[in-house]
Amino acid sequence: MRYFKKDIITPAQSSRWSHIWAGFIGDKLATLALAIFVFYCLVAIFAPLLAPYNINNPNFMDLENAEIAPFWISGDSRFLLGTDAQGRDMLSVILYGTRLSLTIGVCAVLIQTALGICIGLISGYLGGRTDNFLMRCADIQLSLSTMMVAIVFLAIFQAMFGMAMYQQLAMLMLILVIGLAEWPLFARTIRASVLAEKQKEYVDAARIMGISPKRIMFKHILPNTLTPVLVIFTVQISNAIVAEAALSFLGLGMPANDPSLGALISVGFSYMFSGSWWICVIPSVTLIILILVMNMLGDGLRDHLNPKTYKD
Amino acid sequence: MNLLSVSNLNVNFHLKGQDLAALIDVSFTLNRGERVAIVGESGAGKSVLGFSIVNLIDKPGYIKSGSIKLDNKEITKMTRPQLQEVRGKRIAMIFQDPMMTLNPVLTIGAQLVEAIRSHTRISFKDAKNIAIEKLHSVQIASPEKRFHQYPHELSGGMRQRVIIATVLLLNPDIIIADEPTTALDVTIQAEIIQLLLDICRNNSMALLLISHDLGVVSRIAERTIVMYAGRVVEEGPTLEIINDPQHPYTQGLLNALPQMALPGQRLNQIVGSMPPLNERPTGCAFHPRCPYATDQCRQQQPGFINSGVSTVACFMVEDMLTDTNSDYDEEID
Amino acid sequence: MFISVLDHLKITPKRLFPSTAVLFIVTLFCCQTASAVTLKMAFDADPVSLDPHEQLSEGTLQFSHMVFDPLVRWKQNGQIEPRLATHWQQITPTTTRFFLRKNVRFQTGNQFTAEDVAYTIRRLKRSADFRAMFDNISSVIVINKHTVDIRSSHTNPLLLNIMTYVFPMDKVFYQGRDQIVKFGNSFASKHASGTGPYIVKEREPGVRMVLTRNKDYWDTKSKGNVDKIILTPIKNDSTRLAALLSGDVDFISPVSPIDIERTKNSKGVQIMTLPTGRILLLHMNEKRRKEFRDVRVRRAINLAINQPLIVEKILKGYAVPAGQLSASKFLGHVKGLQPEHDVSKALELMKQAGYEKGFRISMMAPNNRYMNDDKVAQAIAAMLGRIHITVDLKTLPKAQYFQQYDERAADIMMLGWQSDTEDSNNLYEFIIACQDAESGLGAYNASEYCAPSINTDIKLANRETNPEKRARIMQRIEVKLHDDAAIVPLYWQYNIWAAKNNLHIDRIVNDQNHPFLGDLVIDEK
Amino acid sequence: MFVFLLRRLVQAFVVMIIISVISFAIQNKLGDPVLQHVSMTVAPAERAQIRQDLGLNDNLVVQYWRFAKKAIHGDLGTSYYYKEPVLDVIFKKLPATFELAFCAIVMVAFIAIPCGILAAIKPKNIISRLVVALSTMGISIPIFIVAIFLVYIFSIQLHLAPSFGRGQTTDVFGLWESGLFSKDGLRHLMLPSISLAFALMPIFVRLIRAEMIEVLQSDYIRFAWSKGLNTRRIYFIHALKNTMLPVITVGGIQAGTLVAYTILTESIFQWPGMGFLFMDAVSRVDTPLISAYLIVVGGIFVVTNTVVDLIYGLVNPTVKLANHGL
Repeated sequence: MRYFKKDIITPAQSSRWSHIWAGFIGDKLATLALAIFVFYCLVAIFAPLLAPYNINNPNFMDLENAEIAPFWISGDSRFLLGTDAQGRDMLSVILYGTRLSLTIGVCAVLIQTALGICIGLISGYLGGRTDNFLMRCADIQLSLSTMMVAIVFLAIFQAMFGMAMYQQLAMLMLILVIGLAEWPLFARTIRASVLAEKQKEYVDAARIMGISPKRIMFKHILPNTLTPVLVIFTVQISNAIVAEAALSFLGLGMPANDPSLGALISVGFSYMFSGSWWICVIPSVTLIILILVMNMLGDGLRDHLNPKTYKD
Repeated sequence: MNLLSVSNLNVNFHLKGQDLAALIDVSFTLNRGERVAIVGESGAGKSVLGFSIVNLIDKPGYIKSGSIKLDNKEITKMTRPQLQEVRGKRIAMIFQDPMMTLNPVLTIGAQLVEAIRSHTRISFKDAKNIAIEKLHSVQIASPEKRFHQYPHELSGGMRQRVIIATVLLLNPDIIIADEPTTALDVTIQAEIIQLLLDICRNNSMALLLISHDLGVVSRIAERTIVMYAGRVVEEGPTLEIINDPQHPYTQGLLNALPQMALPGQRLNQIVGSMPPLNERPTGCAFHPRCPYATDQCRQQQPGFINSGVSTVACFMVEDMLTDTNSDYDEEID
Repeated sequence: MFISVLDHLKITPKRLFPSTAVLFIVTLFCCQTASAVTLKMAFDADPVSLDPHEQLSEGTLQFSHMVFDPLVRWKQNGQIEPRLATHWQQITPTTTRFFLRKNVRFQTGNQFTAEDVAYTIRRLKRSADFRAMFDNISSVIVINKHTVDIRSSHTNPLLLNIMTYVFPMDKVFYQGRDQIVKFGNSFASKHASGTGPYIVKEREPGVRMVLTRNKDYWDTKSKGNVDKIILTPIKNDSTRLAALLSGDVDFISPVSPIDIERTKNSKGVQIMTLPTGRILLLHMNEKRRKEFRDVRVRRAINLAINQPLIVEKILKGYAVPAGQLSASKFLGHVKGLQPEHDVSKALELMKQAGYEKGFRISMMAPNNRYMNDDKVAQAIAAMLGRIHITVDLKTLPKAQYFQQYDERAADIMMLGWQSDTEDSNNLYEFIIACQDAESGLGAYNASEYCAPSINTDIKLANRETNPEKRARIMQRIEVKLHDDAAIVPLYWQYNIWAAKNNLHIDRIVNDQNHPFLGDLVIDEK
Repeated sequence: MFVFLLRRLVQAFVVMIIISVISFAIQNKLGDPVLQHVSMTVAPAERAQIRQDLGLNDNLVVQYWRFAKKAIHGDLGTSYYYKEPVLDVIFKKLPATFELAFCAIVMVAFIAIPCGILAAIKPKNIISRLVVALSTMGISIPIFIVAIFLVYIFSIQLHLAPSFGRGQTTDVFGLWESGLFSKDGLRHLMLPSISLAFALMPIFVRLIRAEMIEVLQSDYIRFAWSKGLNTRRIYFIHALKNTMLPVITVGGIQAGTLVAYTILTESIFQWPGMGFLFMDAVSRVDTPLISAYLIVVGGIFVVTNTVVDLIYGLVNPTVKLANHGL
């Protein structure tokens, strides 16, 4: 389509976003994904208000209520989605878990973005040896998978802060680890965009006018690279959430008394075939839908923004 | 009989729930050995027209109605194998950017030989000989060496020559050249144009040149078709059109050319830009940019009339012809 | 195998004759193996070495019972059963004479004699892991070929219990190359010669071990009919269970209590459970927290924790709620000490102690050492929340947990303990005795609770041979512990096995989890 | 070419040194190896002695120096549990992991490539819509859930495939324990390789589809059409080769993911390969083995990347290897 696109859609900047928006809304799947995502976000933000129980209340976890099936099976109206092995209300736990997972996902990706943008801009703009070195680092970082990096980082963090401290810092650690592990994707995309933008006249013009490189990068080049960043951002959030879930599954994630969705699945895993399937299945479904939605949203954005991203 | 005749061709794009017209009621003919140019700004639908002729429009574009006849055979109704026969063998295309037109991972030779062998049953060796001969004929030095090279090892001009050689392989009746020189250096442009011209003349091939460059057009084409916003607005012999453009848009295009401007006079760019597909105005699509626009232009689509110089779709010309005021004519000049 | 031979046939018809010969041999071989009874079992660990003295662990003991034979062994009912020792008698208060079975041969063919017993006990005294247990055995005297005297440095009420750990090794085979190497290879870690029912055929550490029946096994009365054992260690509970349910293995242990219901409902599979003496308890560190030095706080914690509920909900009833350390079959068990649960009383005690508003503590527990250990810990943390004690709980894999345990890294730590000697005193020595790095006393006393009277009683109980007097001493310790609320006993764990229905595992399992596989009978289908 | 390989060799060396330093730095945090190898009843004083004998009480720099001196001679230490040189242990497990990864990659190649192409050239087709939908769902479902469901359905319910282990292996030239040549071995390979493939498949299907769509819109494909080439030649010669370029690059990057996923898969299926070995070593605090595994995996990464670059160079005529890499 490349051949015609420029003929069909005006590059007029002002109306561009409204065009994209219109197109996006026209895409039913993407709209649905967006709606569900917004729903998730609202749930995450208002979890304390929505949750039927306060999870911080010492009475919240009552072993007496352990493993009650969801409302539609047990008929127990106190617990809409049933309770887990510790007697916690599944609905409340899942609401808070979603909040945690999303927070970790979004914050981690924010770190990735910040890091990726800085490195990508520097690398693309300065070029030469710096570029070569940074991209090689990115290669190495990419080839060691997130999981490996995370395991090593988490071990180091545990060493630095000690076990008890780690417990309280777990969320921060996870954000940092996942944030630090996946910057290369952003860096590469930004770099590619910068290289493309650098060719264009306005950058030369800006340089001739004596504007500092930093200003050129942030004021002039960066805004033009935002489209691919937005797409990766969406997809990366889902990746970050999955990474957190996998780390929790390996026992490196959130502690059991402050569970993210991944930790919930991990804890519930042994109940999968024990009859109390809801302990594992409900958080799994919640997680899978969230990730699916993020991916669909990413696909939608990709279709409608049509950026060149570094593929992964 | 016309070699190629396009009549009332409508091509639409199905975009985001809207059905947008990219070509509206386009008709023209091409005779054997004739060289015709299609000019217009980008977005006018020239390229769409070029691709429609060999039925190569990508989704979401499609031919809505109209006919394209090659030797009286309807191309729009052809099956895939029939189209494959037409493409390359009867109608060949040259693209705008030679850097992008050759497959980067295949050797020049492979890309040449496959073109021959997909149409004629001959051995690889014979095909190779033909290919080398053609490379030679487009003035490529040491064609045997080039044959085994990859596109990235060649310069832009060289690649365009290779493409022309590819096109020549099967001796087609029509060459559609879509802005064949736009992406090249000025010096090479001239060479390539000359090459195209020579080839068409020597082999009596018809050429459909798609270009926005009236300078190039004036050197090659015998006849010119001017397009704006998916419609043909003026058609006639190139020389006449250049000397006496009828449609305000054609005038605007010509005024924008440096060599057309009088010394000391500023270049006259047409104000504004081509509207995108989804914002096509009513009436004559050119009216928002036309200095002579009237209410009639805003509401109605003008029909074609023969101005004597060319066939043109403009109410102003129509009015003038009905007035038959020759003095007024001269004033405009 | 069969198929590959057939393929071979197809490809090279010219070599039909030799191929047929091969086929014939293979067929013979197949038929033979088909008639053999093979037991495929998956336990959570495999022996770290073929040397029975290298590590004192469940895996090693399971292995020892297959390849070696003990002098005596525990029966399911808690009685001692003669094996290589046919009978024994106490000659003096510190000397016991053991009469050994005759006509027993090692797997190498060497005759089993009293020399082997003496050699084995001497070697045990060199082993870092077993040394402590055999400390008070001062000498082993060979009386004749089949009689041996074992002398202790002082009276030893548990001599027979200890003798269950003596698996006579082939002196002729091992001598001269018998060093015990923990972190490296040795002759003994690669080669084994015992008198046991099975011979090691093949071993890939961590993956599988193959044993075949010892054709010359002395115990001809044993009904055991298993000819071949393939042991695969599978750490993950669900993978292990899946292996049984899918029919890939015949016999597994342990089974997570969560899965028991489902396993019971599966066709062709049986579950076998036995209560054990393994106690799970919590240590409240009095050195780290001044709050814990107040007996009222400790009692409040004891009252806040609802052991029966934990057992019911998390362990699905497959444990016995504990109000003391000694399980009922141990001498030290005091009948009346039951776990108490009374939150309002606990709150009252907290108030009295001046902690009405509660306090914040750290707690650690392993997450892969005991059955559902992390879930139990989490439930406990919630229960303590009720009396306003906020718990920062960290659960760790056992590899890291016990390192932390050694450092006493948290205010409350969880511990599980199985008495090696099947006797209460072993619990007291390790869990609540005052700490002494040299003797190893109180090595796991993470409460830092130290009552000199208990130490004295432990010493007394170690020498007292009169069972009644001994029981009284140990019960005294138990009552003192209860009065001081020094620790929080939780429950005694069950051992749980699952097997296909045609395995008669009920006769061979015991509460120490080393099934006597030599006696296993499998009904052939 | 030579320069390229030399550079890569240096790079591999540097990577391995860095990994060895890191693994040394963290090994104390994984637990106390002595505790794993003695009974709980062994007195603390005795344990301290064993620690001392093992040299674990020396400071890390001393320990690292001791390690480095041996490492130069190719000795990365002796596994505590296996009691053999760690490299021997790892290389003994290599075939299992390699065959698992190989089968998964083959599966991915034979399913992802056709599916991706189909989804790109026939976007309206029911099957390709299904492929797209499944691949989007596929990247959303964590591998451990997939694996456990596979076991539940195919092993427990249907008894079609064994749930764990590697089954019968045959000895190939005395070097390689292979499970590929016996029916039993292949049956055992089924579930683990499927779940491993499942983890990678959606990534590649999506990638191939996206790339193919992009390539199909390129000028050279239009030009190929305009030459009147037949459909097959355009899709499979012109488009596919270009599509494979980024796929190869990403494939190289995914090698890391593959290693991570082998750890997960092998743990779930008790597959006696390197990943399982690693998890086992971690739980046993077999520190020499952990370090060696990380170093070997680092080496494998560099080798894979080098191989990928070589393949890339072969497929893509515009790349000259000598200019590639640091």
